[in-house]
Amino acid sequence: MGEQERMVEAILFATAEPITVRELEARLPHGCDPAEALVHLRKRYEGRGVNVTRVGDAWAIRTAADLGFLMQKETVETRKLSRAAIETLAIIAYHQPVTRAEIEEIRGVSVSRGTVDQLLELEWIRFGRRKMTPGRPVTFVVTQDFLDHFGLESARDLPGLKELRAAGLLENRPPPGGDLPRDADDEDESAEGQSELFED
Amino acid sequence: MGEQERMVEAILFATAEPITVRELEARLPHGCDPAEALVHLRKRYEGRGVNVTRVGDAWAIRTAADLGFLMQKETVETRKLSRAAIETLAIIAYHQPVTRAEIEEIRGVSVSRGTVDQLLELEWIRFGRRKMTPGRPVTFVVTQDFLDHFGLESARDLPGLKELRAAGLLENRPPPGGDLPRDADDEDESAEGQSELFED
Amino acid sequence: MAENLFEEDKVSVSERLAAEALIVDVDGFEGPLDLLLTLSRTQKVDLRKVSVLQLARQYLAFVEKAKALRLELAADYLVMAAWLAFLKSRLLLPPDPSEEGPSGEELAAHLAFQLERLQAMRDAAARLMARDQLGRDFFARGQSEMVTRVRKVTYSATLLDLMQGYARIRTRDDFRPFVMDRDSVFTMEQALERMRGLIGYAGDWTEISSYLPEGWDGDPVRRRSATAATFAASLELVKEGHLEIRQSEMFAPIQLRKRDH
Repeated sequence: MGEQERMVEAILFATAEPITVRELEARLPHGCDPAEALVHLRKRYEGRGVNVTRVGDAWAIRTAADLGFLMQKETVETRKLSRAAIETLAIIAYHQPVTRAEIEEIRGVSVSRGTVDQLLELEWIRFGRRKMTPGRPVTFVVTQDFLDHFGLESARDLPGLKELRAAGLLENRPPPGGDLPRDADDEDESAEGQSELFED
Repeated sequence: MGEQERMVEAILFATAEPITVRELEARLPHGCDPAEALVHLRKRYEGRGVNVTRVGDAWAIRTAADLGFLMQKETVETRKLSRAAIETLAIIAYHQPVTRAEIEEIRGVSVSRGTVDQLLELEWIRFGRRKMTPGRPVTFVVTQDFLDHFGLESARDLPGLKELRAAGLLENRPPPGGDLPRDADDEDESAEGQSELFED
Repeated sequence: MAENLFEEDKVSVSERLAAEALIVDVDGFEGPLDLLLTLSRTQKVDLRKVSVLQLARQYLAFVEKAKALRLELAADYLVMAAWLAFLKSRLLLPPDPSEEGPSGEELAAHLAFQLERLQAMRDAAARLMARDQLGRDFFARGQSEMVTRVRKVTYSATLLDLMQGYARIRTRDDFRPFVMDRDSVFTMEQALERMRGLIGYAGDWTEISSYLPEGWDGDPVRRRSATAATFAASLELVKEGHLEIRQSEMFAPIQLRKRDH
């Protein structure tokens, strides 16, 4: 493959917009002939998974028309989770199994139905065992999908508050009273809770 | 060119992110063997303007490194990392999974607030499994984004890794008598970590 | 013999000068280990063959010089200096068979290992950063959105979002205005109300403890609160002219009496 063809190939691949022959000329070293390189490159990509195609007076690499069915995933629109959802998810991850009332107590505001539904739909949380307390409320736990999405081996690998503070994610101020979740007291309880995740 | 190779080519071209073999399998029609198609495709792109590269368990198409000079327009200004951040990153890459105390032991100073945060934010490191030592400290490991950024197929391909290992410099050697200054208490003797990479 | 040992402590002129030169940028060092690594380079030998004894002397000369110049050295520099002085004595003196613990050679070998490892990591970091990098030397696909047929919304969040979210809640918790547990607090208002009803009967000197409300004398937390509130209420009543209060000496019982008008 000729050097000029290599260069044109790399530029077509990396540019965000289709590119004109004139722009190619400007970017290539002096004396190159991008028009000719394009002819060769276009031929090289004939019948392949992607093609060199003309878009107006510019050029671009595009997926072969017959393979469009493979591209569905690229059209998925991702949105950031709302703050309420992130906080709810974080509480479930750190305190599971946890009831809705407990989540509300920790957040200090009520948890809307939509927030829980959204997390359930994403399959990041699921219903856990009912609590053996009056009313036998349902609990929530995080799922394997959740661990996969966040690149965690287990919910126990979530950093504790001390570690968050050490990483600079928290103001570096000693909390009044010292002990916070995932340190001493809560450790047993949460460890027990998280082991349930893998029981059924 | 085989139909499967075409499809894999189209999918790899369509996205900027590396794609795992598993994802490819999920997107291709039932019964395809993306692993084999990848071998062919990789060969086909050898010496071209773009190459098929391996990033951990995933694959991506990237422009050839020698053509970087053509891409001033595409160059993204990355935040300049401090010397502390660069050293911390290298220690995590070469010693992973590694605890904060171990990083501090190697550098001889405490890891400042924000250094780890910055690396987490770049998504070059993430939390690994907790160490099974007293206090169960969290560990850090490098991510696929890290491999992608530095053009590494896997953490085993880190430059000079073998030599460092042969020279015993990746060992977590406990200080004799344990009374050296800056000696971290929650040190453990196991010199696992990157050495594990070579055992399987 | 003793003279020889003192001889060892003498630092050559060049070492003193080197120490002086380093002091200028003491802020540029990332702690004692970094400084030691820099000092070891002046020996111009392979790090594996570095003379720890010489290094210890260089370091101590550095610290001496800093002291002479009245420079503030961080505590860890002084801790290291003390440790190196100890190491130096171990290396110079014949081993004391009755002494426990690692030998001077073992300690020196470990320090040399630490220096070599730190240097190795610095070299590794430099090699890593010298690699071709994504977005600088090689590039990803520029146009990733190629077909827009199926529009499906997914929600994403990173681990960092999650942790920061959690940190936010917990931090807010930490700084929630301090609210006392009301169960165990007897307020001054309550005490005043109670005492106003009782002082009519206090013709003689009566100990203040007898005014404590019922059920507040068992649990120490409750007793303390009730005592403090009752005492404060008493002072208030004295100020209003309804009560007299006295204490014969320090820590003696406090007594109250209705004031005659």
